[in-house]
Amino acid sequence: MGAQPNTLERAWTPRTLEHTPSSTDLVGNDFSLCYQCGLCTGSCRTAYAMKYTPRQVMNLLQLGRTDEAVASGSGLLCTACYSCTFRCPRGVAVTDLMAAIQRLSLAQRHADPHIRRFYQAFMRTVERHGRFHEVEFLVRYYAPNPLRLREQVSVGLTLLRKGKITLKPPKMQSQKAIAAMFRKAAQIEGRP
Amino acid sequence: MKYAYYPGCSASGTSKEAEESLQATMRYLGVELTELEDWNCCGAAMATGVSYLLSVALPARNLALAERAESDLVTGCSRCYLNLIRAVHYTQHNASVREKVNTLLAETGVQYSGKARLRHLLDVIVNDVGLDVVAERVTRPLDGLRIVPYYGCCQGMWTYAQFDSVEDPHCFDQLLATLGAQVVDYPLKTACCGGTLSMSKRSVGAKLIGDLLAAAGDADCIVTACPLCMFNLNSFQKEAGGTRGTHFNIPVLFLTQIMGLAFGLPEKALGLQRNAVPVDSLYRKIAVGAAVSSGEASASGPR
Amino acid sequence: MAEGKNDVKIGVYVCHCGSNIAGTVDVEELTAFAQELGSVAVARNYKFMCSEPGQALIKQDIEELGLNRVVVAACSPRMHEPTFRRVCEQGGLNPYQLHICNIREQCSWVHKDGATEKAKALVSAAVSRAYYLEPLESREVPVAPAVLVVGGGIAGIQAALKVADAGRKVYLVEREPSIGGHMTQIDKTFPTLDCSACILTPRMAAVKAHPNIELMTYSEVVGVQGYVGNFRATIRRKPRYVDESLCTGCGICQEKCPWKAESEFDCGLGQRKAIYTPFPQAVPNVPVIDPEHCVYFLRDGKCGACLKFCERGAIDFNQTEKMVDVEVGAIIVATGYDLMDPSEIGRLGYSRFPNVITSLEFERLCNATGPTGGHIVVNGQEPKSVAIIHCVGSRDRKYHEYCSRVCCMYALKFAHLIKEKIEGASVYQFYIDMRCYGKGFEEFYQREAGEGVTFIRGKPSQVTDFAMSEEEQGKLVVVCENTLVGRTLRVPVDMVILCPAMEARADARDVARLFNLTQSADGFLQERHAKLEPVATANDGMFVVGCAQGPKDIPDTVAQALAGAAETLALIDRGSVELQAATATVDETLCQGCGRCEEICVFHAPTLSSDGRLIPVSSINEALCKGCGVCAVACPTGAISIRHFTRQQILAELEALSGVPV
Amino acid sequence: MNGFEPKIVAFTCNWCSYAAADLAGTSRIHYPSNVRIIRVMCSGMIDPIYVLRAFEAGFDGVLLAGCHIGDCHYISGNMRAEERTAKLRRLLHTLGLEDERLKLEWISAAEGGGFAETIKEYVGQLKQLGPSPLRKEATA
Repeated sequence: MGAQPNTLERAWTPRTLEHTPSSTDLVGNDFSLCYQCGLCTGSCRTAYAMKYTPRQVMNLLQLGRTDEAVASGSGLLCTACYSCTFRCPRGVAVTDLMAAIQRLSLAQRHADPHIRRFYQAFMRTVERHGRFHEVEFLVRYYAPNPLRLREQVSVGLTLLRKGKITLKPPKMQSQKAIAAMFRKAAQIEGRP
Repeated sequence: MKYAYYPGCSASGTSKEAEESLQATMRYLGVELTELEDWNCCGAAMATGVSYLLSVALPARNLALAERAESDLVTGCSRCYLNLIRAVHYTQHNASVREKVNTLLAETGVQYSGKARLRHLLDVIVNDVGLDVVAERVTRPLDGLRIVPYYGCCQGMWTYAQFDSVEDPHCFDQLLATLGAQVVDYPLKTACCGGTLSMSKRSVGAKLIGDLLAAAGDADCIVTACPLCMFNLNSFQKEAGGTRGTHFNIPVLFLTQIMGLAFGLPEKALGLQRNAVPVDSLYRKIAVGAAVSSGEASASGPR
Repeated sequence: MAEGKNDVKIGVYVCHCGSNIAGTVDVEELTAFAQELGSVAVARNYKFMCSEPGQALIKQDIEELGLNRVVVAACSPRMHEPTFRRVCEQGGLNPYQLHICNIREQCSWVHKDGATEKAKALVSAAVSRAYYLEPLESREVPVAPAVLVVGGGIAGIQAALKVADAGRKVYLVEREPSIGGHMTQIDKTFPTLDCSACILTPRMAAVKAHPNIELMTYSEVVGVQGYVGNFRATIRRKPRYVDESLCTGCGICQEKCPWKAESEFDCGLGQRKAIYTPFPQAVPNVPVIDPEHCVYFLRDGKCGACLKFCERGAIDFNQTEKMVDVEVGAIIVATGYDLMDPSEIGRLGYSRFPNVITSLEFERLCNATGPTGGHIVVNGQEPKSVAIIHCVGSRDRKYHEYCSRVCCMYALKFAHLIKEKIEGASVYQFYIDMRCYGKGFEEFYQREAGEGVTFIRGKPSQVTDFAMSEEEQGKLVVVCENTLVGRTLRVPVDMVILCPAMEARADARDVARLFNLTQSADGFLQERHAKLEPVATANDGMFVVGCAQGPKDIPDTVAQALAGAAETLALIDRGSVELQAATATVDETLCQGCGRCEEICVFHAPTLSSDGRLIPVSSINEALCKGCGVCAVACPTGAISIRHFTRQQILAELEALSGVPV
Repeated sequence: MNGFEPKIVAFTCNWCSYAAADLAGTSRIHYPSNVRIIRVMCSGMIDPIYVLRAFEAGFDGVLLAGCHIGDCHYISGNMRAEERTAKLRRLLHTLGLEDERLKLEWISAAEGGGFAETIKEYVGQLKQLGPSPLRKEATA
């Protein structure tokens, strides 16, 4: 019993998967149960664009080559639709594991800066207001190179014209508390 | 029927029309929704990318609020629903998660014990209100409208809600049929719309959306059970067309918008003027259809 | 106890077991310690107590020192209790006055420090328990020299024939109108490809012809009482509405019957009449009338074509169900399996697309006696490309965790049959792992690979008719990751064959309850020991064989069936069975006749009887009692106790244990 | 707790848990020697009296072990044991004994390691808990 650490324990060492749930935090089984049937990949709409398919990512985790999975950026393409997790014949929490990989990629410099900023901008906005605020989000998102804002112009304008987005941020009472929650989480998960 | 109601961010912003129509139709059906006081963002698909704990705690806080209000929580957004049901499930089945999440919630002065029951709007309409009642309230049957029911991928987690088959759901089809529409058998009914990839990774997001729109063929419109899907399918038809060298121009409505139409509610109340892709084409069709069928519609009415 | 305190003479024998015990436990110290314990006449230690000289030592002491209790401190009682009981008996001591003290498995092998101390505690506990041991007599009861076989599939048939050949009476009960089971529906059998019917039907005929076999088809066991060696089973014989003794099986009735229904035998792919035999070679070759579809029953008295045309006058619409009781010494349960309904897995489109079929349906399509006369056609045409999907509901936590063990092989067989029957057809095997473990299996696998079958390693996520390209138009598309390349494939085909899991019968729970058997987690009936008692069950005299016990192929099924036959023969040929001696007893002076014991005992051993008494008292049928002690604990007045596990004995052991410090 | 060694008695059913203990032995999986095993035919045979008397006699913990639900050699003896343990707990509670002091575990004949783990774990738990209040009386 538990003589030498299994691939799971090795893969979850702080160095390789920091800011991620420990295996016990996952609901569903860890990747060591994966038998590489590929049902996850077959069920995944974005797998075609991934360097490593979800199944291959599970395999890399099994081999303890987490860094490689992280570097591939495959996690960044997961839309968290949970089809893989729902269907997995071994009950592996594939989506949460992809999310873990995603977190690690985002925590690293070489992650696609575009996507990286997207996540951070979104969460920062929520941290500040407790709710999402389109305008502030877009500003944060495109701050570094406003020119790219062009991408969203057509959408943005429609939204404005149709009166769906407003300049004034949403109001809720517990904004401060939400921010505190964010700080606590960072503290527990040992994030900067 | 009384519920605590969780609008979610996209419903109160980018998909206002969903919210407006939802309020209007629910009022019309006698469903009492009290907006959850001081609700917060569920974290969408973003929270998991930054913090596992927040991805559970953010939705959990809303459940805790509902628990305090001692009522079931209803949401019309599948993405929010997914995050919420995920939080229910994870806190239920994992003590260590529950504990950590509650330490976070303590910061906001609430705790979640798993009492509050979570419901999806579709669930409420089909099972609490009941299709028979819906049928009774139809005044403008959608005869001749060929509609694509797009459930969206967030079905995936519905398995925990247990009110329809996850692999091959039907409640939405039944609902639309009840409204008199001709329901198109849609092969991608539970395929993911790509969520926020449409913004963060346009090349991929647009392709996913393109496939969905193409699969709708020559249907009159697509109806979604999720404001976020609705936003995607509506707002990126140009980009989506680009990925396959075509032009899309198909109206995409939220489920309560189409219901409202069948109930004969005023277009403004349903926020139809806000839809990115104009829906006028539908009015014409229904008007025609109604003229023809109104006679036997009332005759064959359940009452 | 008859004997007074000083009459108790206990001998304690400490075994070194080479160094297994002596290496960790100080046997000398232990022996000395034992010597000092009350009522201990002698304490010795020896290198190997189970050896001849070791045994002799004990015998000798019993004879010379007049020991009347023996405590052996050695290995687990599960190991050598029988050995030392024999020793006691040979020495002239009642075998039940022995107590084994486990100082190997549960002491010397699992502890370093404190082993000797623990050993002392265990020995002193053993001694104080031994003090209260009482002599027991194990009784013998005669065995009814007949066997009941439940289920007439290949397992039941083989078991019945073997027992009958040994000259014993067999009652073979089959639920369906004919024996034969699933095997009759199968076309060819892997890996030898010999025709299933060709090897099975002679056996079916043999069953019918055998003087020692009483065949009851269209019948079900509805009740079982009694115990090993003496079971009484009640069998419900459903009305056939055809007199078996008169019918010649000429078939005119089926010919003339104007009313049709879906054929169960052909998995609903074909039709049968309202009066029918499931298939031509049915045994018995006597039709049954299905009242669900027979117009004579539906519109009372109308039709009756069969009645008119039957020259023998065998048709009897007034038949009613009959109950038959049989006395048997042993029962073989061979109730088989169900095939999982793949429509549960919506994404594979089973009930949605007519050209998605199950393996069993394909067997019928392939079979010359099948609805298409053996031509593989779906939607009216021959498929030019076929996908075979493995592990549908098997090896999948959401359905069945286990492997169904036969699919890989019959999938290969299918590939062969398709290629044989359809010129230039392409066949795709969607597998996770190929499991070809049996004799000649791997060779068959190679052969199929050689025949140009395409193997795609991956579990398909979807079967859809949604075409995304020209070549996909009007086809079924199997979506799957080719895991060996790491890319998602879309494979257009004309037909999809699913290999659904073999699962426990829908009524397995009822069967388990009826025969008092246990089910394993997967729902199949459970054998007593996975390795050493593969067909025996927790219930003495009951045996489970074939797929009722778990998924298996024909060779394994037959092997089990014959094992079952051997077990039952070994049992009934002994002529008598020894009954468990450590049973419950009732102290009638304490019993208040509350009946709690009667309620709680699943073996129906206790019964309340008030012959002449004011209040009834419980009495135990020792033949039925398994000595589990559930009643003893339940008894509010403590009137019931379990021989060899009396409260006195266990409490004595407990007290002594607490005496020695940790 | 300064070197407190809890005294544990385990009632194990002959078919599963006792066999598991044997398996732990044959596979040489070591565990603390604090436990004393009493073999009964079935967990359904364990009389509440035994448990009460065990505490009276100064044991710090009592372990009842049987086959997993569904595997009982006597069909449902272990279910009876489960019911009784629940009742017994309430009683022990009124006697001022902590719930942990009475442990019910399903350990199959195949779970030698599981048996050892259970004991290790349990010894740890009881060390945390300290000596049984009744034991103090017993020794006092």
